[in-house]
Amino acid sequence: MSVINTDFEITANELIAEETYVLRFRSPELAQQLLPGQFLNILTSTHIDPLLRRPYSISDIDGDECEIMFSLLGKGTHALARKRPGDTIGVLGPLGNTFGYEASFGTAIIVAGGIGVAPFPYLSRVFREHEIPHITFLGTRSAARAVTRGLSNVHLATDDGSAGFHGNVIAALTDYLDTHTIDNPRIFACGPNAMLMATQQFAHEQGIPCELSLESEMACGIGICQGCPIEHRQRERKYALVCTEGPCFDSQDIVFHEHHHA
Amino acid sequence: MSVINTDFEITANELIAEETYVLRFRSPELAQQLLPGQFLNILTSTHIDPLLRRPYSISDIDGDECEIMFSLLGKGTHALARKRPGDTIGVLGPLGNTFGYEASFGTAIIVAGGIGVAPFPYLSRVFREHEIPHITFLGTRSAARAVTRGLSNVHLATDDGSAGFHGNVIAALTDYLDTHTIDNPRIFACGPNAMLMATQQFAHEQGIPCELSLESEMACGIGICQGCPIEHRQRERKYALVCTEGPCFDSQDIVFHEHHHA
Amino acid sequence: MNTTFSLGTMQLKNRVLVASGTFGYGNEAAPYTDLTGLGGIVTKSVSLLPRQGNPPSRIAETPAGMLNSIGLANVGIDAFIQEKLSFLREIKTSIIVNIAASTIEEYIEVLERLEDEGGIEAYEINVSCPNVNEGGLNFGTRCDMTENITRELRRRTKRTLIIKLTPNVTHIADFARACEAEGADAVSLINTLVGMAVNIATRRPVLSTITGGLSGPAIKPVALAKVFEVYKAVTIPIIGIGGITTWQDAIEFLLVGSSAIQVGTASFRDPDTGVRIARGMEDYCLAQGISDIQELVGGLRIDAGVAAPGFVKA
Amino acid sequence: MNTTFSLGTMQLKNRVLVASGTFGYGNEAAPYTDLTGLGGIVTKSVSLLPRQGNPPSRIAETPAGMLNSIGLANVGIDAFIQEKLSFLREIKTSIIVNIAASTIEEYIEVLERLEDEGGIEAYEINVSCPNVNEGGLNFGTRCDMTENITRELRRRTKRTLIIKLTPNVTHIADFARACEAEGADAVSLINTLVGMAVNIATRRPVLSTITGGLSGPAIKPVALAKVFEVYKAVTIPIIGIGGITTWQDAIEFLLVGSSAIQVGTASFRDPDTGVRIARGMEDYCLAQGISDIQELVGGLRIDAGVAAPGFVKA
Ligand SMILES: Cc1cc2nc3c(=O)[nH]c(=O)nc-3n(C[C@H](O)[C@H](O)[C@H](O)COP(=O)(O)OP(=O)(O)OC[C@H]3O[C@@H](n4cnc5c(N)ncnc54)[C@H](O)[C@@H]3O)c2cc1C
Ligand SMILES: Cc1cc2nc3c(=O)[nH]c(=O)nc-3n(C[C@H](O)[C@H](O)[C@H](O)COP(=O)(O)OP(=O)(O)OC[C@H]3O[C@@H](n4cnc5c(N)ncnc54)[C@H](O)[C@@H]3O)c2cc1C
Ligand SMILES: Cc1cc2nc3c(=O)[nH]c(=O)nc-3n(C[C@H](O)[C@H](O)[C@H](O)COP(=O)(O)O)c2cc1C
Ligand SMILES: Cc1cc2nc3c(=O)[nH]c(=O)nc-3n(C[C@H](O)[C@H](O)[C@H](O)COP(=O)(O)O)c2cc1C
Ligand code: FES
Ligand code: FES
Repeated sequence: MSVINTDFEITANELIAEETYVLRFRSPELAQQLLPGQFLNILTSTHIDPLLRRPYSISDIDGDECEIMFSLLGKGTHALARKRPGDTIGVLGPLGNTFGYEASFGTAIIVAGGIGVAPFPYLSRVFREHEIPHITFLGTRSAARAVTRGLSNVHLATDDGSAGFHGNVIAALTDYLDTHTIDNPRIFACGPNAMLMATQQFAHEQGIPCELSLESEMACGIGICQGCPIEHRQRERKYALVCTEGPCFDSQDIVFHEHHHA
Repeated sequence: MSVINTDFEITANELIAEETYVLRFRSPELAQQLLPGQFLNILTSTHIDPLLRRPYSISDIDGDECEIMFSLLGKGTHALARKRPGDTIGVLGPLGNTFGYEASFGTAIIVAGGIGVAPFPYLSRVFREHEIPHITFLGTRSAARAVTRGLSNVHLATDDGSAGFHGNVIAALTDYLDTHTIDNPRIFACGPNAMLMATQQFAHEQGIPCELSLESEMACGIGICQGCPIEHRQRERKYALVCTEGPCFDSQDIVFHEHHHA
Repeated sequence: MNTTFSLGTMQLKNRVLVASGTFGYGNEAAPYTDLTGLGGIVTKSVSLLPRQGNPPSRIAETPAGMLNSIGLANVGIDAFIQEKLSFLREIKTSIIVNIAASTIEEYIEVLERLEDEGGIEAYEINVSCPNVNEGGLNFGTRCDMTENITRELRRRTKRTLIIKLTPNVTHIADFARACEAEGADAVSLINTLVGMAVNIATRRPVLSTITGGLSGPAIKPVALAKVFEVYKAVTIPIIGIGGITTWQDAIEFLLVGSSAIQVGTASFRDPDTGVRIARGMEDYCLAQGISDIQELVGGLRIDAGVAAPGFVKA
Repeated sequence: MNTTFSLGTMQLKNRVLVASGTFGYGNEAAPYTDLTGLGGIVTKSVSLLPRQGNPPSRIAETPAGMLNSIGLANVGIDAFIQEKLSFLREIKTSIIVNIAASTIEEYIEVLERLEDEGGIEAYEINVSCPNVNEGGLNFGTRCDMTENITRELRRRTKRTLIIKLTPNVTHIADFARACEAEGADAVSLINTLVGMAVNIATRRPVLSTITGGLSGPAIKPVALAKVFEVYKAVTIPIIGIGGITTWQDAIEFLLVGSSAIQVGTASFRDPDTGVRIARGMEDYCLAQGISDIQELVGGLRIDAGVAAPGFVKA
């Protein structure tokens, strides 16, 4: 394995849903190494402001090309949205651990909220390739923001009821399980903290194994700043680092707090 | 007269000589008001770094379109060079005074050094329109950096001798005057401070009326920061402000100092 | 929605002022913004005698900030009264005259000259000037001197008296407490941080005075921390200053305890910034159903049990 | 071209170190850069007992800078010696262990434990920690405490002793003088500036500790001014820190009086920054015909008759 810290040429940057983009760049080395759940730390601009890189999940791999998916929020994503094919971005990676898709389970339940869908096209591809049964619950604010490409067996839930289930994604999942049985399930979740907390509680109550892909502020992405702690039940010094020990954690190990609602 | 502080759409941004660009935007209001010698204060980027606007001379007017010319130096010019047609720039102006082209004189001698050529296509156009005789001495590092478009009767001087006179622009002018007589001349000069100092001395020795278009660091361009002083012989409180009292000054009024060599 | 605010004897129409030295005497920026949209204008520092200011270079851009060493260039109190005040008086906004001096006597003299003039609602006292009597030592970095200036000036005016504090001290709260004790109506902070830049090609300082004052977005986190420190120490109103560029920045300053704010460096990037911020704050309050913006002042929510602020936990 | 530099008993191969808390214990960044290209590695602050650090959020981006409140999260001296030192020892570069503590006794104990270990060439003492005995007052903002720490540690080691100064004081030169008087081999500066940020949506401080430390390019002008102030006050070497991102920044720090520099926040943007800067400085010296980079140290050119620096001439 070799780590990469290089500028890559952008091959595509498309608006694929409301305020949501997929950006591709060519890097055979990264394409070969990256596994579902890992992330890249990306320099969104050569300007000194924004100063820090931004972490993005690897969203999919297509031959020699890597894809990330982002939705507009602040400085970094606005800078990314202005990029055009031929421009370059600085990429550092591969970073972080992977989803535990090699664990033994019957059916994968993917739970994605908003741009938390980003890592799942790649995970779904791996599931399809290994013929692992999986079902996807995707929650978004509205139909216009839903990104389903690369996913399989999608059940959409929208906050405004503009498509699919009217309500949040955990309500949709609960509703589904009322009428369907899933054999030996395992949950893979990524999304806003409020959703992850609900997912954690749901998985706990139902006794379903569950992993959460967490977000955190990150300055370095490689373990040198100690800026990305999450309270972890198995750690002697209370916290694990999301960047090097995560971003994927066993749901049972994670302790959320008040501020995670923010 | 009405002042403008607006974003305009860029209609062209072309490399016209080594590291030198001409950028155009459409603004009928500015095109109607701007006079030769005036400048615009330009927001080169929406990022907060670089923080301050950069002043650029109005280089030419073409119908409803305004042109500026810049050469790559630091953050601002690199940001400008990345702009493409359809992008916008923030423009504040018109600012500053004009060249004294309405003064009475026989022949105008334009002396330009490097990107100091920027204001002269417009001044030359006005001279041509009013049939005022003029001759242009342009000094650059090398032939590849010379921008002659929009100028008339150009005598090029290059530091490396790659074209025209081998040496600096004042040497070229001196050389020319050895063999030619100019009737009732008036010098209009713009360029690096070292060149302006030489021009000042030359004009003084030859007794030729001369105006200098000065550069200065500028934070505001409109007289509210007091950041752009130049020592001025006619001012009670020693300094004049380049942004509101200039940028064009009678050469006799200006006192240069050591630091201007920098 | 109530945006007004009383500060001493002054009534501000909104919470947004433009900072001293970054807006001239109002007339220069008039073509670029609607001055009546501002809560008030703080003038460039006025001194007893005219000052030519420092030689160039006086300014330098730095990452997300700038350095200045203008050297208090100003027309002096006589010319200020004769030439600048009439324009200022006509503007429908509050006028705060910022005073700079090198001795206490000079502060007093400038203030007394202004007391005879109408149209001035407040004084802001710039204590970040070298004190000639004390060998150039900054008034603003000595608590006793700040105290003396406040006492002497308070005695001589009923107009609103604001002391502008420098951030270049270990415990800014001590200075604010001294101002409060001596009867200041408010403190404003922060003035610029001492900084410098070097031109490596010439190996010379970029500024003619070697060091200068750092301002702009770069210093906003420092300014917020200083305002919060002062807010915990005094009950008089605080006017927050430092890197404010957007209405969101202004709301941050209100939450940590500022009753009003000043826009400085941002006016150089866009002279309309102050008015835009005032409008943005009003829209925000309307959208949030806030009936009096005063609700936001000091409204920072702090969870029980967090570490006492004030020291760096690096 | 000579890039080496002796500091006390330590011989640095070049002038570029990576700063404490911004490069872990070396191993984390090893895949991203050639550690042997660095003049030295300053470790994350080590304390007597392991520290879990502050709750999230610990960091926040600010304009051209960042805030942190890591809370000195570290493995503690035992685990440091057992788990981290062996990796560090193998790297062909100088190792400087940064020590943090809340009492003088604790500083002494950590230092004495390290004295028994090989492979350590210097100590850097982080005095910007709240002193538990003095009710949380920062050691680094009290000159007498800085003096005591230096004296007690100097007595106990022949290794190179560097005291790392905080910029959050009125007169940093006083602190540097105290360190020099008590036998420190060098001072390093600056540590972070106290700063804060507010999330206006939640109305809460962004950092769990309310305030934190500001670092990055935003603070470079402040750091340069502090180094220059100290350079005029002491003769021991100064290690300059604060916002250094490019080799040009490093040269600025040398010119104002730094004998060496540390790269902090910039390593987060690119872990290879330190090595790139070392290479850039070397290329610059070659291009300029500088045979010993020491020529640049304090090489700032100042014209006769400029105003005495140190006060803001705003
Ligand atoms: C491991 C990991 C993987 C990630 N993967 C992706 C991904 O695939 N796609 C993607 O779009 N993003 C992803 N993120 C988030 C991403 O790194 C950025 O935080 C996000 O794109 C916003 O960046 P910005 O510069 O636009 O906003 P900023 O300028 O950083 O912030 C703008 C505002 O939004 C707030 N904010 C910042 N981040 C968040 C957040 N996550 N939730 C709510 N408010 C926030 C800030 O406090 C600020 O007020 C990931 C984060 C982590 C840690
Ligand atoms: C009235 C006026 C009119 C101007 N007209 C033009 C114009 O038409 N075209 C044009 O290209 N420029 C013009 N300039 C200069 C312009 O405003 C910028 O200073 C220049 O483009 C560099 O900006 P930057 O952001 O790229 O460099 P910066 O990032 O500002 O600076 C990069 C480096 O170059 C140095 N530097 C900055 N400016 C200069 C300079 N002028 N000479 C030498 N070194 C410098 C800085 O100290 C720094 O080290 C004018 C200036 C004034 C005051
Ligand atoms: C160019 C310039 C000139 C200034 N002149 C003065 C002054 O005359 N008197 C004063 O009290 N403050 C002066 N200041 C300080 C500002 O009023 C303000 O306190 C400081 O710049 C911080 O705010 P900002 O970051 O919004 O600019 C000046 C600042 C700048 C940038
Ligand atoms: C995330 C982070 C953690 C830090 N931890 C420490 C520390 O443990 N000990 C210390 O002495 N300084 C610490 N510092 C301060 C840096 O070493 C340095 O002095 C400061 O960041 C200024 O340099 P910079 O602007 O290059 O980052 C830390 C800084 C940051 C940003
Ligand atoms: S982001 Fe720096 S340690 Fe995790
Ligand atoms: S640039 Fe601000 S006064 Fe001239």
